[in-house]
Amino acid sequence: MEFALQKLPLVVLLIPMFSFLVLAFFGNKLPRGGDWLATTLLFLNLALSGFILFVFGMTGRYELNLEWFNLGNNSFFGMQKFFAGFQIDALTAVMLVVVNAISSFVHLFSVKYMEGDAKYKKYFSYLGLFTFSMLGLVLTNNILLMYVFWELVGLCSYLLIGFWYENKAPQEAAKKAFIVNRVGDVGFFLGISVLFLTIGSLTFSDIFAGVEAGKLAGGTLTAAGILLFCGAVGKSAQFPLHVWLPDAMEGPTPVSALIHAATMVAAGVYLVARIFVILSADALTVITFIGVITAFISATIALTQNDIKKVLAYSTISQLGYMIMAIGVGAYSFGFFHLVTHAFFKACLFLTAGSVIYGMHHVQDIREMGGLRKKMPITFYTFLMATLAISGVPLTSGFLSKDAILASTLAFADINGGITILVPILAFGVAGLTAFYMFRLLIITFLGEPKNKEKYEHCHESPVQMTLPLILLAVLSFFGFFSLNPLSADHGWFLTMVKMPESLLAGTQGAMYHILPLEEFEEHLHHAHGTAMILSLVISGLGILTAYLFYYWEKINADKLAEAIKPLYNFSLNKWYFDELYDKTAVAFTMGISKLSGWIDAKIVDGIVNGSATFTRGISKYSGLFDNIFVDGIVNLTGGLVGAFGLIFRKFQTGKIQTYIAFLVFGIIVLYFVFRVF
Amino acid sequence: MIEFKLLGIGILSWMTFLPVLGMIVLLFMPRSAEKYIKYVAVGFTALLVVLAAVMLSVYDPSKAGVNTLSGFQFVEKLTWIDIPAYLWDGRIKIEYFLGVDGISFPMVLLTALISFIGAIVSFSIKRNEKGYYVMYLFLVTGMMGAFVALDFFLFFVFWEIMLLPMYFLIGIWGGERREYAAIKFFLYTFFGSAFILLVMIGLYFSSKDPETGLHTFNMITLMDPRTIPADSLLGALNVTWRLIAFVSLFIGFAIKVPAFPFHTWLPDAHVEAPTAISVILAGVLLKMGTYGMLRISWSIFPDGARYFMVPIAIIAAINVIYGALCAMAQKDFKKLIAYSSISHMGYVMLGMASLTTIGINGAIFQMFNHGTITAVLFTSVGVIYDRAHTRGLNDFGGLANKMPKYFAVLMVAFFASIGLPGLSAFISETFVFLGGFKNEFIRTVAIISTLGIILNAAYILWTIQRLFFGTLPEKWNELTDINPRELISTVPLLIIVIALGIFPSYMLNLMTTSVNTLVNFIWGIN
Amino acid sequence: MEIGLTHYLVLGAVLFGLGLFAMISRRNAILVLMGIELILNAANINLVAFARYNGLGVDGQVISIFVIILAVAEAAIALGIVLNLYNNFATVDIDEANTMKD
Amino acid sequence: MPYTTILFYVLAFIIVASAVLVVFNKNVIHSAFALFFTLFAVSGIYVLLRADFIAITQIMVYVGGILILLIFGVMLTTKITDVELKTKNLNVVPSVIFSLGIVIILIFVILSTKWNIRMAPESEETVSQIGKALLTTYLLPFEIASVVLLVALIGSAMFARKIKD
Repeated sequence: MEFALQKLPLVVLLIPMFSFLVLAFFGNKLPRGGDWLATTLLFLNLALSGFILFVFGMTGRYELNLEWFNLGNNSFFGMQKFFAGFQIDALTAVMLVVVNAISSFVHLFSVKYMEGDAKYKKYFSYLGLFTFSMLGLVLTNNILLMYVFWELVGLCSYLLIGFWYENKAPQEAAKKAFIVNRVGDVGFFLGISVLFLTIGSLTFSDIFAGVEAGKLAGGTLTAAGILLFCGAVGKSAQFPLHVWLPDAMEGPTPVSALIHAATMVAAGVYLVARIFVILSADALTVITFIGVITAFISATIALTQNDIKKVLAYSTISQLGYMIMAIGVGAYSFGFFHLVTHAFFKACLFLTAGSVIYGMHHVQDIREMGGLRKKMPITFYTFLMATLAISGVPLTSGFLSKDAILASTLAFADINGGITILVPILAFGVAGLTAFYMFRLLIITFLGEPKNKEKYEHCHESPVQMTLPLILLAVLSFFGFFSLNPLSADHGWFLTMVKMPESLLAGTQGAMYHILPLEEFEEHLHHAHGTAMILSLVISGLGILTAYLFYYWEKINADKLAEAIKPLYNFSLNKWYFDELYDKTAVAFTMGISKLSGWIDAKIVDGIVNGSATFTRGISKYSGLFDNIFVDGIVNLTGGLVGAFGLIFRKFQTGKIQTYIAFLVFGIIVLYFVFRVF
Repeated sequence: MIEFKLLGIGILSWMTFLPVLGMIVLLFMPRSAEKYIKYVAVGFTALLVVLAAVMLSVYDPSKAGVNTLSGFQFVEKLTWIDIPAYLWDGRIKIEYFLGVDGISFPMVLLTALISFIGAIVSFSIKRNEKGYYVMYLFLVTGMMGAFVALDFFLFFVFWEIMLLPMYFLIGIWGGERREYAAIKFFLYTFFGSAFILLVMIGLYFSSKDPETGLHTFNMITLMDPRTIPADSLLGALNVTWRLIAFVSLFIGFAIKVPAFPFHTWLPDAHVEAPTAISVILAGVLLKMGTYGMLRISWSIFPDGARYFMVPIAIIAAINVIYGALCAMAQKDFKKLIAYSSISHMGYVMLGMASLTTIGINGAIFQMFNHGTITAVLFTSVGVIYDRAHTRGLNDFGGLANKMPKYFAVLMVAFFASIGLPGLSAFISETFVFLGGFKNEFIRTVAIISTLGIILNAAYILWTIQRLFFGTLPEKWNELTDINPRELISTVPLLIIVIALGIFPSYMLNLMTTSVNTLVNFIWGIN
Repeated sequence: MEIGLTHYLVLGAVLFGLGLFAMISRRNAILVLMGIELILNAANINLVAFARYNGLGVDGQVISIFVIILAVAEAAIALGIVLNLYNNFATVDIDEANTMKD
Repeated sequence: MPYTTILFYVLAFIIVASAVLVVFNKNVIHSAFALFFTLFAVSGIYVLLRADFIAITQIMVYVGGILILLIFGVMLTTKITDVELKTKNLNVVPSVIFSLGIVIILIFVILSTKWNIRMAPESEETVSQIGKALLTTYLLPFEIASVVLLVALIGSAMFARKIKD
């Protein structure tokens, strides 16, 4: 048991790294580019992490801290050491399983999906690197190391989005993803710096202890919280940095499932959950509103998208916004719970989408699809299962987590009142929208008549390597895995394990809900629970019903409605014009100023240098003239004078040695007087 | 004070003058042996690496150095010039004084390493190899000497020695506008040297060695406030003169760094210089500026460093952001890397301006990392230029599939250069910023310069896209992948970059003691 | 009045002056040579006097020996020159030997 | 008045008088003879200064060597019968002024200087002392002097030889 928590996490961490290195350097020599190796290792890893979770359930938290490097004893910080280490707590143990599970499923799925690709081997090595980085991110006990892995998953994301870099769109999408993430990361980095400068250590436990001891409080704490949250905004694609995620769908679909739906984008949520206990009331308010705004905006955009992956992408953003919001309102464990359930059903959705795309020979536009249910039954049923889960239909895992979150928002509004009432309103609205657009997607894709006969004819069910992961993920979307009670997960193993921690700031700041003692919040939550459940059921039902009205029974003509509210429709279709806005402002500004500074450098700064050179040369020309005429004139004049004197003194040059001696003597006499007198 | 001798000569003298020995060997090589010239040159630089490794194994990281003679290692101290007193002046005594501490030792390692790499990269030189390598080895002597000299006069001699071969290397073996670039480089740096010389002489006449009563050039003695009587020209009472001297020194070194607005020689010199010389220029030469600041400006004029830290930080921030913006505007690959150097040297200056332990540690570490990373980048530019004879970024595309190994090498280097965690530059940049934030006077400047992180990523990614992504233009169908020689000159550096990214302590341990001492000295804490 | 150093020095000075005059004013080369001998003698007197009165031991005397040696050599050479002069110009008047002038 | 003083004044008088004769005599032969007295008297001065070896050398070298040489020179270049009397030199006035000037200056300096007088130890053995000095401290100049003499010997022979071509 000891070994399981002490060494196994390191093994789990390093197995994907091993897989990456082997594939990167020896992939060419292995049969099939080593995909079997990577996949097998990942399944082994899944088993190990399941074991860790099991052990953790029995033994509890474990932390290992090693000195990474130190800066000696100095006058500013005293003994300054940086640590590297990992910890196993509930969040980590669960995340390990989630990451490994989805990663191994995606590996399996990719074996067929990516078959025949020129960079097949590279693909699997990238997956290995990503899994390594993601596991590192969840395992570490240190916020600096977390930043390290944070950037590394960003790199993998960059590489995998741009996997088909021969085409323009993936290149641009990859670049955009990385740069937008960087913007968030700068904030994250600044946040880390604040922690470092005030607390002097970057280990989570030290940070928490420091905050508890009041080393960091008030406005600085809020600022630190918001800055750290900036990282999450970037990585979890929250408003206003959400623009990269839809574009990231240019990557291979299994990658979208792994990175851009289930794991990496959830890292932001994981981060917020990690630092939840030190977030101040104001920071949490910001987080809540960012989350809910994101959820709402992306849900509205998802309504009108026609690319199957884009719809899923916006729904991912929307769900991430949900999680963020959940943590913001103080429903820490529910937010995290939603992260896990969402990881499974969203991975399922993406993989089914991958299956559809595979079956349809790389068609992604849902207007080309339709009636696929008959051709691809397994894909359809797994998709249906996941759709039900995301829509929050009872008996699914999604219902459990979403319902709990909605209840929390109600409790939140109940405690705080005022403007915060918007939060539950928007949250419930988003729930309805989600149900609507997911069923719209389902109906248009799988039901009804095929729109593109030719494609339809060639369509086929995917092979077992692809359907097996789908089935597994669909099964994991059942409520039973998390709780035996289909209506509430409160007493399921998950929520028993992931308990909401008491904020370290309890009782110190303001009168916000989460600063209330935990019991009080839970009481409010309890009150809200029944209301929330009924409301959410009604609203999702309405959403589903409307979707059927529009697209299945076609009682209402969607196109006509779109025509009727054209501006709104376009607004949604064009994603609220965020890309255009950023292009016109930030990007254009940067490019402009870059061009300008390039010009300034070449023309002005260097111009001054060259100008001074030219000036010097000009001066030198004139000084040359001056020299020739004036200075040299003086010289010549001197020469002339000397010559004239010479003519006079020539007389003295008699050529007679005696004369010279006489002068010598005269000179001596003169010198005598000179020295004597002066 | 550790001494370490080989054959009766101190190891630092070996390090410094081994290239001169190599020069002599090369000069006497017969015409028939011309094809072995490059191997001899590589052999001598390889010996430098071996010696550096020996030094590394002997080096004691617990010794501080900086302003205490006993803390220096591998010290060699001989009388070099000793002119007896004349009517008009006292005795002139200049020492041949070498030694390393935690500030210079990383630079010595870097110089040895980059010289070796540069010699391998130089294989692509085809014209007048003998002359080239003779100059090259001479250049190495100048650089190494400047890093190990502890006597200001000796330092200045090496500093100037290095100019001459550089001038010829750019001016003879360079690109189309080589004369222009060479003259610009030479004059600009010379202009800077004049400032340094002024201060050097001023210091000399202000100083009075407390032990011997003579004027002195000994840097360590000069750091001792007792050496400069308070009423002398640069004494503690003449605050204005001291500040002027600091600014003057700063300008002299800033030209080498190069700091805005003295940076324009760099893109020209880089673009025109042959690949190996660019490697040396960016890898080692630029560090001489920042090293000089730490070793001389910061240590001899700590008051000036404290007084001017905000302006210096602002210049650093301009370097970071302006350099990155200019890089983004470039269409020439090499020029882009040159501007990125300007941007990265801005980090170094920012770290130094912070006057905090963590910042200066970061600055020195960044100097080392920038040396290794930029060496790879410039080598890579050379790789593509040798094959395609153009550096226009817009001429390329889709090289990733055509040159996969090259792609891999360059990707690591590029991501290292934008400070990706796990690679060495991340640690140094982080330290620089932490240092900047720690110093409350320059905090705002440091926060603004974090913009550089984003801009760096932007232009590097754009470069990757333009070079590697997309489809390969027809005309490049004949391009071959990076060859083993070029791999030898890049991969070891990348291994160092990765290794230091994961285990930075190997480098940090070498310098922390010295940096702590330096910072304490600057703030007057004992 | 006791004869002291100054007496000898004054004597030397007078002798020197006479020799100098001979050197400058006489036109006969041989007389110029004689003037030189006088000057050398004046110097020798000084040297020996200093040797006597300045406690320099025999150093002064030794040097005066060298002076004498050089005087001999000089006289020999100079006379050779004078003879040559006479052979070339048929005179020993050094005023005539002014070909350097133009 | 001790006899050395008298002797000194006598000798000084002889020296100055004969030197004046040397300088102002219009007959070169007379000058040469006058020089004989000068040199002899100088050797007397040396004796007064207790430099016996120098005194002897003076007589032997100067009187016996140089003077003879000079006289030979005179006789070789001048016809004794028609003695040249043309001393119509323009330099007389400046020469007198300069020479007098320098003599006056010298005397003034000599008299105004405070000489550090330390009498040399009375010693009879100047010859052996000089010998030792020549072969120890002054060995190198001594050897060089011999070379110089040799060179002078050869050189003067060379000069004196009539070049027949």
